[in-house]
Amino acid sequence: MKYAYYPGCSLSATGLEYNMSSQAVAPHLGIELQELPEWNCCGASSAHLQDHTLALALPARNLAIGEGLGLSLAIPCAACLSRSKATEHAVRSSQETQSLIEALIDRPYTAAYPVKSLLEVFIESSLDILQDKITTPLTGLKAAAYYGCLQARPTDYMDMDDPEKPQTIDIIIEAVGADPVDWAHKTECCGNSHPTSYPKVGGPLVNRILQQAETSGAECIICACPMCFANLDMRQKALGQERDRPFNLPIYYFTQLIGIALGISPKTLGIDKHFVNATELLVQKGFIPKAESSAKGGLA
Amino acid sequence: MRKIAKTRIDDVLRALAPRYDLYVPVEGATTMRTPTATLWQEGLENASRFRLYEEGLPLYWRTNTGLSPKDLFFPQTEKMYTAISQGKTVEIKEESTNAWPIILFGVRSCDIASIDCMDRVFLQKGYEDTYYKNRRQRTLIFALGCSTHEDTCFCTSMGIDPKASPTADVQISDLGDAFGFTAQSPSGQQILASIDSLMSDAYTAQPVSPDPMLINVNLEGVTEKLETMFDHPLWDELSPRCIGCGTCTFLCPTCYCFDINHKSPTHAHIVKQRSWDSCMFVDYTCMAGGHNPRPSKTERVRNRFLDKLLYNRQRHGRVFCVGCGRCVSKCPVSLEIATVIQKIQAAEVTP
Amino acid sequence: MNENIIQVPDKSGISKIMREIAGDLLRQQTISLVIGWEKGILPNKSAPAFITQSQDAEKLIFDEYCYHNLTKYLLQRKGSGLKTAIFVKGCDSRSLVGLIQDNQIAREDICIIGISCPGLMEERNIVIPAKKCEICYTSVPVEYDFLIDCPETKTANDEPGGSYAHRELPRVENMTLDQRNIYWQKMFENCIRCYACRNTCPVCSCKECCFDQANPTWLGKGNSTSDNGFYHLVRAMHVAGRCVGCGECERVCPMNLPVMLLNNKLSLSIEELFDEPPASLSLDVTATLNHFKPDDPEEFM
Amino acid sequence: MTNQPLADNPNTSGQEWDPKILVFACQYCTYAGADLAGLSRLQYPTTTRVIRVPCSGRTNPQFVIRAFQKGFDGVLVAGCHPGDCHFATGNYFTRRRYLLMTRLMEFVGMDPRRFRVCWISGSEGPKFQQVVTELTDAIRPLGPNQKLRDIEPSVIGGISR
Amino acid sequence: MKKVGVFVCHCGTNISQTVNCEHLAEVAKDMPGVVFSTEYKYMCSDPGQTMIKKAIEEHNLDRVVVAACSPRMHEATFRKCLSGTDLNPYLLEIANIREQCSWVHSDKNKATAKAEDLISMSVAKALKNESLTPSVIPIHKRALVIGGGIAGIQAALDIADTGYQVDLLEREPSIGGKMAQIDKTFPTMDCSACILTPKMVDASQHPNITIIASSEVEKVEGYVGNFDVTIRRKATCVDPIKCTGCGLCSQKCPAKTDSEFECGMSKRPAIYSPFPQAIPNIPIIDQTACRYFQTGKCKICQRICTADAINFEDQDELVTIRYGAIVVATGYALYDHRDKYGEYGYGQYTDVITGLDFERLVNASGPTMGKIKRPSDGQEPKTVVFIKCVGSRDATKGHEYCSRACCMYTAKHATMVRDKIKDSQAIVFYMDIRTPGKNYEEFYLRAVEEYGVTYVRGRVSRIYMENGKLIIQGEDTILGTQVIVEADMVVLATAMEAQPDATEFARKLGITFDQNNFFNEAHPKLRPVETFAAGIYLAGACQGPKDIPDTVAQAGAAAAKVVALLSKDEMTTEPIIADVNINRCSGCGFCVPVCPYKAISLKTLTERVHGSVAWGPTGREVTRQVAEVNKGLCQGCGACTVNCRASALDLLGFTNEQILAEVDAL
Repeated sequence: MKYAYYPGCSLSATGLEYNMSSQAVAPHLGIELQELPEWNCCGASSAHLQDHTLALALPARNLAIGEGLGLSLAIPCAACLSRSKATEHAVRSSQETQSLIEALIDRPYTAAYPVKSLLEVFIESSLDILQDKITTPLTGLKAAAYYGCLQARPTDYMDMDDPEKPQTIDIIIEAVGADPVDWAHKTECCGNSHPTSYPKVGGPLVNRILQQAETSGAECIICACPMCFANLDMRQKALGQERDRPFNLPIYYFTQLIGIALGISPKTLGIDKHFVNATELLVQKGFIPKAESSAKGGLA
Repeated sequence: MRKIAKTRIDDVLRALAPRYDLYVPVEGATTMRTPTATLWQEGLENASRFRLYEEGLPLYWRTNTGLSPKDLFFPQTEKMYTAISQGKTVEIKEESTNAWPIILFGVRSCDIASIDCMDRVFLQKGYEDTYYKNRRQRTLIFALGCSTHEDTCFCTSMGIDPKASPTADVQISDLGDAFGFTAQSPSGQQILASIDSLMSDAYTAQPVSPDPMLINVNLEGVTEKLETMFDHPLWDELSPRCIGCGTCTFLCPTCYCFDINHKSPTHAHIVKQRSWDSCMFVDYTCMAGGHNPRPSKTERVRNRFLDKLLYNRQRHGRVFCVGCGRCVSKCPVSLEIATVIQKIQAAEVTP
Repeated sequence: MNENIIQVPDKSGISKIMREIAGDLLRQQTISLVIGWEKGILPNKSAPAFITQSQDAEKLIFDEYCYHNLTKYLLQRKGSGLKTAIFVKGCDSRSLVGLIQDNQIAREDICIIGISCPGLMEERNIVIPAKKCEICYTSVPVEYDFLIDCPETKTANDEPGGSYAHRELPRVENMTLDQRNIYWQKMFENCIRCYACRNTCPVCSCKECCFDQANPTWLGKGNSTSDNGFYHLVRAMHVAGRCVGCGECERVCPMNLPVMLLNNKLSLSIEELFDEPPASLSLDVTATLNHFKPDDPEEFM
Repeated sequence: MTNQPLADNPNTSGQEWDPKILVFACQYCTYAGADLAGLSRLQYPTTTRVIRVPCSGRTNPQFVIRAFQKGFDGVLVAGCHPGDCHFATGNYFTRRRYLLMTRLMEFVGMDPRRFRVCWISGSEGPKFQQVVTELTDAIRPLGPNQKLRDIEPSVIGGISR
Repeated sequence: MKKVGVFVCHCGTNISQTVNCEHLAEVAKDMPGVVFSTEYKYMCSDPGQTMIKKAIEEHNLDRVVVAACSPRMHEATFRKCLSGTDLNPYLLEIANIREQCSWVHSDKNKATAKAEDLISMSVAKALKNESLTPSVIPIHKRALVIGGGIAGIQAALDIADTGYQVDLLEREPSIGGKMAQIDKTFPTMDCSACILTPKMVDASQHPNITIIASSEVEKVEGYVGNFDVTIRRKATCVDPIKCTGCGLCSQKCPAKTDSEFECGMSKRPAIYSPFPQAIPNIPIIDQTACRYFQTGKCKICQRICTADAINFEDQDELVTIRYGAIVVATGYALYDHRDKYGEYGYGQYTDVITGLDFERLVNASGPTMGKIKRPSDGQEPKTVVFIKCVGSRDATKGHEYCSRACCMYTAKHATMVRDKIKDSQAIVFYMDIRTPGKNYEEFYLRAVEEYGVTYVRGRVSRIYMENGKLIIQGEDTILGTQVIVEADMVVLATAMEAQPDATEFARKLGITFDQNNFFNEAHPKLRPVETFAAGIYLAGACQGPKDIPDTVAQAGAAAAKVVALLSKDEMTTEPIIADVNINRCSGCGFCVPVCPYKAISLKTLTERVHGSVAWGPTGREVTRQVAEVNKGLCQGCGACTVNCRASALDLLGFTNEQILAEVDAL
């Protein structure tokens, strides 16, 4: 299956590992990701606070370009996904909105090709192939699937998963041979930008999630959003100091997890770029050889 | 014979119109033309018919009109009298009569024959219908000979000459690019004389003859054969196909049945009127008590054809079909008189 | 492969198969009548045929003049318990469904022989497609026991709203109110109330039509523009949500009036207002005026 | 007086012309609403006539056309609000039928201002007054209705003089 | 010739001040069919009515038109007046010249002209009026109460006490319903069983009540006074006549399954009575749990039954019984939060229970003998959180409506927690507190003030487990903060909703239901216990959520309606009903779906028709269907007449002819 790949702003910066791993894994599973030409900002987090029409028009341009190529957009970032799905929904439900948006972006957009999250793309088109391609089953790895707030909400248009008890990442964890842990904070808020801008509010939010994951016996957290990833990965040291007991929960993108199971080198997957050492656990579990791990042990 | 170019026929009509009520064959489409817009689209035109002449009406000369001129003497709905009640008294108001002369211009041989049929019914059977008579007796007929025919025409089978109608006041002949006029009665002569200046001599011009007709039926012996066919299974065989509409009877130039009914514009005010009725309608013979002597289509279909081909011959001295072909053309299910005559001829009769 | 679907190479092969099927059915004696078409008095005339003897099946034909929707003839057999076989084109088959839905005929009493229709021609002008074909919604019958499948089947107009593609509809809708009034006044004036449109209409299945009744007198016998208007408007309301768009009403009109236009207008309104599909496309739908939704459009507050 | 032509030409009749309005009123709501208008002494045009029917579901569209044939200048079909029908569902069928009927009438050139359907409950005396007054005011400039009208039988065909 | 008399009323000056009544009486004389007319000051008074009667006699009148006030006012009066003469009361017409003329117009000339028109309309209609006779239908003096909960029991007792026979139908093995499961009742806190069981015993011992348990309604035919109800008695495998109710079979039965009565919190045998005080106290065999039915071996119960009451060959039985009236008291079901509320764990936490579960937990005869123990480990919960409006007032996940009883029972539960568990904490999350009932607010205040229940205004957004505790995460909208509570048990006040089979059941009975599938009353204010189907009444929560006092009150009201109906030997029906002309009817059946009362059905006729067709013998016999109107069910709305294209259906009293006459008269 071929998709127009919309990386958005994060995937070349904080979410670099997400980009690397997605690009590395996709060809193995028969997924062709063609980067959307001339893509623009999706407007997430700021546009819809300023101007509702602008918030629809920004993603619409990207969607329209995809439609021109005859492709569905595959979107890794949950925020980009949310804005794009919102636009798709608005255009589908009102002729008037459609005309308005088309006029603004000066090109036709009919919402003919459904927007997909990268997660959805993997679940839909590669789960069967994956079984045959696994070289390193991640047996014995206890992983907590973390979805964050946007992956399955609002239900009006994010109709891919159960908003209270989502399953898609758990399915992938199972598919690569690891054990998903049952825990309660799969969809709790990670604090978005607050851990950075207002740590007093954001800190406890991240803390809660990490605590819960730890309590539930997870050895790592698997996520599908660069924002969630950044919050969970970057804050562990500070939060550990606060509670006088360090956290040590490596965070992986689901694509990285798949990559390891497919035997792709951790470097290619960007595993060496995490704050919390993400290599150690994999070595410990015997999923990757020690030699390779000695290259670099994480930024933290 | 005197003639005038077809392109100048309006000159003749213009000359006659002030002195007579002049009825001419008009394309159906005109009825939908309004001062502000043409509302009727081509291809959707209703049937052509005779209308009072006005300048600019699109005249229709090619073949016979879709509706026969019978409604001019015998309108589909005709006011007879009005009764007005005031308090406990009732006043009757008769319809006024009129003596203004009428010209029926361009009638085909078959329809002229049908007028003869109607005359026999309304004027010659010992009773004169005043409403019919009032219109008929002031009418002069200008016959128009046919130079072409519809696929459905079969007047020749009925013994009618499409080119000549000796009973008409004036015979118009189609001379190709001109119409030729021949007076056949003193009144005709008088009228032609009054417009003679418009015309030139036709010398030896010959009327155009129509091609042989596509439908040919043999009328010979039909009446006599039908006398023995009242209980013939043919009627059971034919009638299922009939859908019981009034198309054949309303289009037929010789059908003359009517129903007398009334209308109350207000409850103190009743208008008696008569309107065409059709023997194909279920309620045609239905009596006040509810009994219907022709309860099924078999009886109704049988009656129609016996009436056309047998009863009217016995009663009025001629078969009441003139071969105009209107029923052949318009019967929704092709249960028309030409087919039926063929079937009668082919039917086996046990003596 | 359904053995009841018989492929023919082209439309000229249809008649032969018709004769075979009809002959077989009559020979088996479960069917006592086959209703089809036969050749009429002129080359461009065909006519309904009623075949009761297997040897007469040879009369049956199918050509581009077989306009007649034969389904209404089945009412003559209503309640007799006799079994009838009937030939239907795509358009006719919908009215058959309508008659079954209206409890007028029983499905088990009829054997439907469908013909996937290659299209009809105008009788008066034999090179123009028949007007009823313009509003065709399905050239393949929606219900049948046998199907004579002709490869030349015209593509039916199966766009939404396609069954109302009467070419006059947009033109009349775009007229001003007064122009529309004149248009219809003229139509009502020209109507001779021969009732051909009603009598041929397959959904006008009443035992006794209200226009024929003396008590109450909905409509007098006399012909007037006003009464003719009453007739056409009321008939449109009576077939609203039931009209199957077979086009027979307009075909049979001796005055060439656009009789079908009123029905098309209402069918289109029904689709717009109630989001209901065209009538009688399948046996399990309810006629528009036989049910309602509490959230139907509200315009009368 | 009754038997005079229903509508004189507004241009010739000197005084202001009021259109004749016929109301088909369901007896449980609109008729009661009209009675309430009476109890409250709410004035409305004298040219309004009400025919009582048990339910708006009883109002056959054929009555409406007949009213226009007989010379009424406007017709109002009125009943309970949907959901409030004394007979549970009658007015839902009315609504469906008249949604079509109003479109049909407009399609044949009847001015929509002459034909209204409206829900008027038993407690809406003022609404009854308002609706018939509005209807009258809307029709007044249109003049007497000629469409579909059949006061004198018209003769079709025939010698016209 | 028909002879119409016109009587113009002045109504004091109500009419005559704007309408010239003398003039009307004069011009009316010239109206077609009128032979007599007069005017009088008060037509409805005795002298006025005498005047009408006298005129009828003297002038041989056969139609009467009274021009007066609205027919809604005095139609009945004048009809009665006509019944006192030789004339049929339906030969009367009223011209409304007061409410719709004199009171709404001020121009005397115009108002008089209008009144003249109104009279001429009425005269025109009256000329078409026919005599109508009410039909009489017999009343079968037996009532059926469907549903043996408190509503059904109360209705049955009230009807039976007046002397009529009542059958009380219950689909479970015992009557008692939901109330039998409840521990205490608010606001008095008296024991539910203590007040319910005596009523159950009364019902079982009442000479006029027959309890038909383990049975359901299969089919309902007929109409008011004459319902033929087919009842399916389900196979119980225990002969109720032979069984002594000793209970030995239940003790010895080796098969165990979850007890429905105890909300699955304890086990019951396969042969069982749902609870000790069950009535009838006859056990039944649950075939899905019975070892014999599942494996073909066992029959222990049969071997030990000394009364020989066990019959494994028992089959469902259908019986048809005629009733004059039916009370529907089928109750409610509880909203199942488990497949909707993911934030409350989708039912995966065993210590998140419902209010009804709590009733059993706290009940002395319940699974814990009245000790509040949490289901997961049997520990006594110290902190109990209550969440209200679970499935109520929640358009996204549940129902839009308020379930009415939850505020009160939650207050009751919280009180009980505080009362029964030392050092306990009861925390209630609520949206609003609704206590509209006698002593209800006081009860709630007591929970707060005396028992120290903590009320937090806000919704709970998530429940999860941490270290063996339930963590309740929510908000306090009054303080505007997030709240996180560690609790041992959570009780959800789940919504009351319509029974899952309510719509199917309603269709069986021909009654209607609302958007939430609760049965519709005929009028929300004025006919709260009637349905649109005459002779069928509603009691209890099947009509909408209610508490016990309201349910019992409605049951009494329904019983009163039934008794009023049964007290008559026959009832007359309004003659203004639909009438079929079968000669016109084509049997299309379009009238059937538009009738709100299911009063029209199709019947088959066989007749000979004249006429030969090519393929059938002359004078053949055909069968055809025609519509038939049930005079008992038809209420005279006339919707069918409009859907009848052929005018085969007409509405007597408002016929097509009559209405056209009115239109034409103007």
